[in-house]
Amino acid sequence: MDAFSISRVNKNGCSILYLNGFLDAHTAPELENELEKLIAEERFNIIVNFKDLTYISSAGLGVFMGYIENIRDNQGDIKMCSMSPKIFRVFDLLGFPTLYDIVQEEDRAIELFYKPEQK
Amino acid sequence: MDAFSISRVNKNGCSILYLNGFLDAHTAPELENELEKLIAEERFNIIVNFKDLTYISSAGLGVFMGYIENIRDNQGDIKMCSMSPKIFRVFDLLGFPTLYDIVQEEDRAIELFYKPEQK
Amino acid sequence: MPTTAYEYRLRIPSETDNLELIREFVTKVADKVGFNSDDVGKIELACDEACTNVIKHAYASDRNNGKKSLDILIKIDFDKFTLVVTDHGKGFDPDSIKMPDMQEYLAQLKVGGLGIYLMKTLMDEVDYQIQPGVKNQVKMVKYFIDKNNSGFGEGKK
Amino acid sequence: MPTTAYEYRLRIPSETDNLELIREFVTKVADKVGFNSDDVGKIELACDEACTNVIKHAYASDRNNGKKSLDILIKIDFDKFTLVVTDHGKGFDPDSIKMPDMQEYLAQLKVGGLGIYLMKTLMDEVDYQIQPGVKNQVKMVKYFIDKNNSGFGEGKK
Ligand SMILES: Nc1ncnc2c1ncn2[C@@H]1O[C@H](COP(=O)(O)OP(=O)(O)O)[C@@H](O)[C@H]1O
Ligand SMILES: Nc1ncnc2c1ncn2[C@@H]1O[C@H](COP(=O)(O)OP(=O)(O)O)[C@@H](O)[C@H]1O
Repeated sequence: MDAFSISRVNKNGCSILYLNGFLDAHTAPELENELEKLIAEERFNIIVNFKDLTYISSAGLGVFMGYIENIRDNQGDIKMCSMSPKIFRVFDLLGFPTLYDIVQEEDRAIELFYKPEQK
Repeated sequence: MDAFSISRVNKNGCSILYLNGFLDAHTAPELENELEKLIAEERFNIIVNFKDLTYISSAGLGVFMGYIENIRDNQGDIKMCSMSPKIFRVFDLLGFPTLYDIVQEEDRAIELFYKPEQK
Repeated sequence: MPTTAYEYRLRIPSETDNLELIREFVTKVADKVGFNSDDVGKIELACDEACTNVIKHAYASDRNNGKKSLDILIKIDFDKFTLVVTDHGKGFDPDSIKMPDMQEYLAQLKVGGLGIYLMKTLMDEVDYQIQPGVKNQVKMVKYFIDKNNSGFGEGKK
Repeated sequence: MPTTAYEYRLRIPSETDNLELIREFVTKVADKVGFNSDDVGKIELACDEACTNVIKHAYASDRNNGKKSLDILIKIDFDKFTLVVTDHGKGFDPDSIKMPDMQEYLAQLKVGGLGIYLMKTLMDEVDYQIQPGVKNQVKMVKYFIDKNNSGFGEGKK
């Protein structure tokens, strides 16, 4: 019954983070750690897969806002995929889709790093 | 997210009740109804399959105690099968295995109605 | 474990409909403080039995109208988990309740009367404090280190 | 629905560790009284935001030692679901909190400051009552019949 966990997979030059469980004020620091590790390793092409995330609060959204500037300054990005309707609604409610690429398929998120024009 | 449900299957002259969810003081009346229906239909060879029961309290145990005498007086029985360890421990704690046949396999419970000597 | 006592309180309407909510709350806290799943199950059942008693017995039919509440307090000390279930109903005399002899109970196909027996079997300590109409409490304790190896599969006490 | 108001109360230590417990409790009650899963999700998030604020902001570092509690009251009336989150911490002036302009917010990549905005967007009514050190409350209401069709996907108010 782990509240939250993250696993990382490297694929086609991207780092994919799979979030599992709930992302709230209690678990947000774990995601911060993981993003800081990626930045320290200079891996700036980041995909966050929300497939197994069941809940997100503003504390979770805040994590992405806290690192996106640094990552984009390094020619990288955070792209997001596979959100459940419940999770997407929270992003949508705040207008986050104007700031982040949010797509259904993980492969599409990878493509966006290489063929952004097709977006 | 139904708290509790029962489905009934007739098989080899036995009525098998599949319990699903939790059996507590709130849901016990549903099991009472079901047993009363069986008795009204004079179906006294009863098997209760606990496979999908996640919880039982003394209110649930009480239902079986409330009908067993009547059922046995009619040459029938309640036999029990497929309990999870959690459910079995509650029965065991109170010594119920001395009063009821409790077996793992449903087919074995059916057999017990016809070849009781092999018990 | 924290060194100061932690408290969780729940007050809900005294209805069977709420038993599930109570069990989930109590099991969650018991799990959080580190009990294994067997002990969590024992605490869950003991708590359900105490709350079921409040719902079934504490509030005489139509008195206490609209004020039939059930209080649960969980206290986490360094060495033990304490569960207090409180009602404000009619009370009863716990000393008058005879614990069943299970062999006789089963032989005679009795019904009911297992709740308090289960609570005593599942928990390390069970203690009633009755003030009819004011405050009736049952306090149940489970130690983190199982002093007397009580519980499932033994049915002692 | 009952005709008299039903109340559920929860008092727990003010720690992020308990947010999950709170959400499960509140969603369970919201589900029970008949909200659809979208509305349950809104109530869950609004409640989490209010509680997260208590945990993050209400209790200045080492004062209130051991008494950092968070209270949740759910009141079910025939027409509405009311959620009151109470702390006994330092309080703040809610009128001084400017609601973010989301377009500007996103353009400037700001961080934080979305909690109260979310609460106001998700619930029909949000009202603060502040008495620093005594009792600070935020009361949030959701009607069973969605009067003004507020909520997800619109972000108005
Ligand atoms: N909170 C309570 N308020 C009033 N009476 C109670 C309460 N708890 C227990 N009792 C009394 O104690 C008796 C024994 O309870 P229990 O062992 O749980 O068995 P049961 O509830 O099946 O009778 C009950 O029948 C009831 O008379
Ligand atoms: N319960 C509370 N006690 C003290 N201050 C609070 C409380 N709730 C909110 N605040 C104040 O209101 C501000 C805005 O809260 P919010 O909109 O949730 O954003 P954030 O928590 O990210 O700052 C907080 O930064 C805090 O100063």
